[in-house]
Amino acid sequence: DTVRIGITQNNVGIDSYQTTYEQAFIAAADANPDVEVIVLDAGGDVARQISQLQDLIQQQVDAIIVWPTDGQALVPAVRNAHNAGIPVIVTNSNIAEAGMDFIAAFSGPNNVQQGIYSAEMMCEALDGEGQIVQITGMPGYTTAIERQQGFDDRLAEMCPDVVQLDIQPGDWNRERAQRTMETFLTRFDQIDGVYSGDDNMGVGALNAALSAGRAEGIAFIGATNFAVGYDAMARGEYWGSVYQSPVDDAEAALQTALDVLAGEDVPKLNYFDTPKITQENMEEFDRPVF
Amino acid sequence: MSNLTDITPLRWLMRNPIWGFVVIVFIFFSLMSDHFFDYRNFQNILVQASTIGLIALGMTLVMINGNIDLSVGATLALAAAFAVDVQSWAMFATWGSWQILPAVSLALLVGIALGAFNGFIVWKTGVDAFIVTLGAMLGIRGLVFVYTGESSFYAMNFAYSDFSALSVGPFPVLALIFLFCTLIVHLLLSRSVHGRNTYAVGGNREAAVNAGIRVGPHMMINFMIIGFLAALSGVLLSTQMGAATPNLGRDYELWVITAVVLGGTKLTGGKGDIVGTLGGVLAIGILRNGMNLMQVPAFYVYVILGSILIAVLILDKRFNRATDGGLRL
Amino acid sequence: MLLNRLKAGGPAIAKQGILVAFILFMIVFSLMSDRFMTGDNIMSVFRQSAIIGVMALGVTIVVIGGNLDLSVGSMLSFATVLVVDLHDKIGPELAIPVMVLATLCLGAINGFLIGILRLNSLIVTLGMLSAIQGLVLIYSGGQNVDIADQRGTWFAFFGRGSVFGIAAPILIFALLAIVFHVIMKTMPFGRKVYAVGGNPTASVFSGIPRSRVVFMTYLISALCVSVAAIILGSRVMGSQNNVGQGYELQVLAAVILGGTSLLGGAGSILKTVLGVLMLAFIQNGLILMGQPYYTQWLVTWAVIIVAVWLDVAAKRGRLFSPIA
Amino acid sequence: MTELLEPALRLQGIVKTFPGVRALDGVDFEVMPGEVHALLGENGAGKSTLMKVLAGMHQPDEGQIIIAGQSVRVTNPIEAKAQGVVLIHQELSLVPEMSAAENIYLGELPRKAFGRVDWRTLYKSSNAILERLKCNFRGEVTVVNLSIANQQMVEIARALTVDARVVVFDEPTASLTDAEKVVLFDIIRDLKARNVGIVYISHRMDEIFTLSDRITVLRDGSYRGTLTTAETNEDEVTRLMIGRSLDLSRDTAPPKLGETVLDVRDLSCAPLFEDISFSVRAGEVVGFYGLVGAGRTEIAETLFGLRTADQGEILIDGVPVQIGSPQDAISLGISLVPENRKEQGLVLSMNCRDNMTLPQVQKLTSGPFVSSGAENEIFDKYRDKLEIKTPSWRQIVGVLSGGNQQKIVIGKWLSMKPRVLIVDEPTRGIDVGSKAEIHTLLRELAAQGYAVIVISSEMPEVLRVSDRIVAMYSGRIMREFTADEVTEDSLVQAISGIKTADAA
Ligand SMILES: Nc1ncnc2c1ncn2[C@@H]1O[C@H](COP(=O)(O)OP(=O)(O)OP(=O)(O)O)[C@@H](O)[C@H]1O
Ligand SMILES: Nc1ncnc2c1ncn2[C@@H]1O[C@H](COP(=O)(O)OP(=O)(O)OP(=O)(O)O)[C@@H](O)[C@H]1O
Ligand SMILES: [Mg+2]
Ligand SMILES: [Mg+2]
Repeated sequence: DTVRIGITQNNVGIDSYQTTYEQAFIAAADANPDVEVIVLDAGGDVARQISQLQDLIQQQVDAIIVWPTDGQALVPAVRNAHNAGIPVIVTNSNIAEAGMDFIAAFSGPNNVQQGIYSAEMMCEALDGEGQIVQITGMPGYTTAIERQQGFDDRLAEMCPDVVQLDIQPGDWNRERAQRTMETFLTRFDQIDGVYSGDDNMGVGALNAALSAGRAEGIAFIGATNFAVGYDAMARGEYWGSVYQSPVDDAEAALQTALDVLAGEDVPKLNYFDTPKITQENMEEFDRPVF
Repeated sequence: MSNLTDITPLRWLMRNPIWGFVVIVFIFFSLMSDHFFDYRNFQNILVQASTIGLIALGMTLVMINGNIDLSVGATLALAAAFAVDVQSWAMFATWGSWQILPAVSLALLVGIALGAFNGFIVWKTGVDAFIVTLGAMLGIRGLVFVYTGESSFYAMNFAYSDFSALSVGPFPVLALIFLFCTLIVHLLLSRSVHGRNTYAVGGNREAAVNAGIRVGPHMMINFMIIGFLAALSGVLLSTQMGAATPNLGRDYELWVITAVVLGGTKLTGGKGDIVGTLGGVLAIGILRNGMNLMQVPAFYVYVILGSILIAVLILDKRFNRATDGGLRL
Repeated sequence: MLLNRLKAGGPAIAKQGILVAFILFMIVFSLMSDRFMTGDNIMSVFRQSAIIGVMALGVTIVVIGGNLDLSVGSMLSFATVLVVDLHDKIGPELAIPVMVLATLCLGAINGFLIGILRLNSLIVTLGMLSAIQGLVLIYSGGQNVDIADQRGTWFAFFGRGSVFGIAAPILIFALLAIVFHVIMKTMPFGRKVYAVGGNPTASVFSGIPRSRVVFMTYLISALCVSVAAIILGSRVMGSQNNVGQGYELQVLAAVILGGTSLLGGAGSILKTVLGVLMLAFIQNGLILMGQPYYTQWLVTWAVIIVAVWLDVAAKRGRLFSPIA
Repeated sequence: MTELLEPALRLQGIVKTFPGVRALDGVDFEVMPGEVHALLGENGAGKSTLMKVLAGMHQPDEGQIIIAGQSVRVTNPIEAKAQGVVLIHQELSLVPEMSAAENIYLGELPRKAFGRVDWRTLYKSSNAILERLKCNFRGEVTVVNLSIANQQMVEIARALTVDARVVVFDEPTASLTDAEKVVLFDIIRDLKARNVGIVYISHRMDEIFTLSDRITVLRDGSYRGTLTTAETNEDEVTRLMIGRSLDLSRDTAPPKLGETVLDVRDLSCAPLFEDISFSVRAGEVVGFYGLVGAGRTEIAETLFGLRTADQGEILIDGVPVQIGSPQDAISLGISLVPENRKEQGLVLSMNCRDNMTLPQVQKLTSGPFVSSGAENEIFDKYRDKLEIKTPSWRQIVGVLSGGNQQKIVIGKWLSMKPRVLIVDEPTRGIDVGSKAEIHTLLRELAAQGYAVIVISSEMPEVLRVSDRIVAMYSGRIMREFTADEVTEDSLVQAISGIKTADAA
């Protein structure tokens, strides 16, 4: 018999990753005749996501997959679902420590780890010395915070001689990132590296540097490899990024949910691999579809 | 207010087309979704609507005054942050669950203070409220980020988030608080001197000044009320989350204004009531909930909400023809 | 001293509260950062402000006509996604006119609902904000769009090119600002917009086609958005579905900072340019000083209130509002 | 009348300046208890300002207010009311969406515990007042639903809410019908009998002379003197006010009539007006007389393309025309000076010149640009012709005095060189001097070959300017008179709906 799974996503349409994720998720569900899915989107608003969780609980679905808009704020709502006997699978970015008892499993990339990877690539690119700037995602959102955290901590530890000149948000927006980078370029005569919270912003920063004729000496490192980032890497303008496939992400989430429902012994944390991608090893990867 | 006697239900509905709309979407979703017509779902709708609803009560006052407040979303976020954070201050460590009390009180005070500040600026500078609160919307959000240091706060004490799950009989506490506030603000607006002066100030500010109403302090009080209600809404929202996030309440001002205008309050002031606002809040709540239950794809939700907003405006225009006496203007 | 002058009615400059605020503010920033007053930086800020600026020109005209336009943000997303997406499909020479036409259609819907049906502009454009955002997402399927060949297209000129060393976005912004300034101050259409915004009833009694004038203001606003979209698309060589999100409020803030009255009938294109520059310089200046983004928001809060207050105070000839 | 009593109120050396304007320049004024003291002056002389100082709405720069022998400071209207000073405003000062009762007690609604409104007391006392004013509506009705005249009565009712020492009426009769005027005058006499001091501001000399005991004249913000009504006459007052005598005679030269320009046949727009037929010839002034609400304005609006008629024909120069919009009307050579100058006539935030050239701005171009030269030429011409007092064409219209604003509107439509000029209540709220100028102007225009329609609720005005008078009652034409045959009695009969044998 069929199982009904409800999913509430963070903010579909804000970037291609989330959209591709949704499409892959629906495709995977359609491919499985025993699964019926209810697909909801919180539009980036925690309160709306909580309402959606309430609505799903009220419809008595068999399992809930949630892509948290905020790992902290969802704990009580997840607890409600848990208390109602509905297993909750968290996808993509994890819920806060306090909520771990109430979820069946987490499936997704490790954003802190991604930050660490990026820091390592930065150290490598700069040979452990230089001045960099960082452009983060939308302030206050978990993914942005975790990546920054991983990056900052690892950078300080691994190559203390790399100086971070400033950190400003790019709001996951390429044009905004481009503007921020332009100001950085005016402000600092010497910039050796740029870390951006995703490739979309990274390419914005690259655009700014290209227009200023200063792209040559700068190592651009991003996260969530986008097609534009991949292409820039192929042209030799972009140093490296973290490869993360929304299709893997979505399929892993659905599979985890099915495993949980099948009563299998699923580990709490299921990270799927998000390897470093650089100019050297990029042939090993397909060009991202987004 | 006046001539209550000669109002037939039909005429009442013509003047409040939003309630007709509420009935229509209610019937529509009842037919279209198996899960809609269910008393637990009604509880959900009320709880979900209460967040926007509480602020909308205050916005009704402010808009009847001829002002507007765009900073409510940010105020909500700051109040939520205080409500959650203050609980964990060391000085209340020994208070047990009583630590919630100073936290919530402080959060509400912060809301009132921000409202007072907005009101004071509007009063003293004479700058349009739209502008003052547009600035405040940015600035208060900045304060939120300064205060939270970008990250979320969460309540150690589960008693706090359990509060939101309480119910009295079949009614969830959150819904009761909302309905209680609705009643109070309704009485305030329709029965009290302050409420009647609210109409006077919005309907003809000069006349209100001439009649000796102290327009400045009066407006400031209404800004304090909306500050209080936004903060209350933030506190209640944070009990649902057991946490406070810095981006809480983004875009809420637009939804609140939408609900209030759908409820028949005029942006130019002087006209509107709480009954209409309640209708507007429920209309949005039911639409949101029903579309979730029917799984309308996210992209279409935007189009549907936008179109309905405009459609209701057209209906309202049809029923309540502007009073230009048939002149072709 | 300034206050005394304000009270006395003062010299012409004191009446220009916004200009005074702008100058004060530039002086403070120059003192705080030595990079601020450099040619490169100023050019860079001008260039950055072109997108918001071009949109603000259109919105200024709408606001002078007595209405609001909050739909410009999602309209910008729409136009940018469309032009970038079509660029690779049908080539820039066709993509641009198709996009402009489509955007003008959206403007015409606004104009019809507000100008002809006389619906409230705040709510209509709020509804359009949401509806257009949905349209963009449906059109693009939620995917980012990019221009494949970023180097070989002449489309790159609008965002990245320059003429005699002046960046194309600046030229476009300046040109449009001058054109619209001339239209508003010296041409019959401009006079009509001021009249309709100042007193719609009296305008009708003077034989001015009020509905048509309002309709036109929304077409102009849409036209400005499509120009902004060309600059944006060309500058970024790609687009997200939500690029314009939140721009409506920045644009409105710029218009307000320029001293245009939300009541309609008063305002000036050139002062809107001042407002746009002021917001851009705040962002730029604070980043130059190494301040975090939230400081920007706090400063913007203060600047908006103080600047508009000065402007209002200068007009009424006293600092505090006379209401009790 | 002037017994040796303490004045109810005395103003001494009041100075009030606004930015750029010295509105009051050391004005003295006093009212005795039980006296009706008229305050006169041209438009912009400072009458309203003086009264606003008295009522606490403006703070004087210099001078003092003495009430019952005590020098007092009134900083807001409530304080003034507490001192027994009540001001009935010139511009209606009502909140449209509230009930009449709430408007009457605005700012001091009766209270119960917890700040609740005491509705019962409110309605009881306001209905008592409305009854005393012989109003045929009750306190419960919403003010928007009342006619302008009844709204004025609500405004007046405010005077009766307290035991006043002094009541100021600032042009209370500007929009009252004759029936209500009678009631108002009774109320004033009643107040007077109760020893209340009354200040009465009006531009209508007949009212001043029937009501007042003394007359104080202001000119350009300064005090000109006080006269005892019984010992003076209109001419003396006028000279004090405007510095010269008025020639109130009508030029009796028979008009040189031309062809019929406008011909209206069986025009109807139910329920506003029905079966309206009349014609106007070049060189002729036709007056429309009737009570407020008789439907004259609506006819004018229909002719100007602002309303759609149900049936009937409009002919210009004998050719039937369709008038679907003001643009149509303008291109057919019809001009309308509307009834309400602030709402319909002027864009208050625009300057004088731009207001005047607004209807023709599309045509006054050189190339694509508005030609400043052509505009200034028009403005200068009509400023001189109409003697508009303004420092420059750049002055914002909103700060001009009422009379000058009205002249801008008239100039605007004259400059269109219309064939048919319709003026609706052209002298409402305008001082005697300007009024006479406007009357002369209308006669001159007719002499130049314009077809002129004058709509007015003032009989002397209609009698003075018209060659023919159309009397209307309740949306219908009752009778037409020629200037020779008309008498006041027959006119009053016609507009009251009393048909006579020889009705038109
Ligand atoms: N608030 C104000 N600001 C600036 N000027 C003002 C203000 N109020 C009045 N004035 C000016 O003061 C002068 C006196 O105006 P006031 O209204 O007292 O005239 P008035 O005698 O009542 O005329 P009217 O017969 O037309 O009512 C006018 O020149 C007017 O323009
Ligand atoms: N019943 C009413 N309710 C509200 N306003 C009214 C009413 N009757 C008349 N008025 C207002 O009074 C004014 C004059 O009325 P109307 O135009 O119908 O008659 P009229 O014969 O042109 O009168 P007049 O020209 O003397 O003012 C108009 O401005 C109209 O808005
Ligand atoms: Mg006056
Ligand atoms: Mg009339």
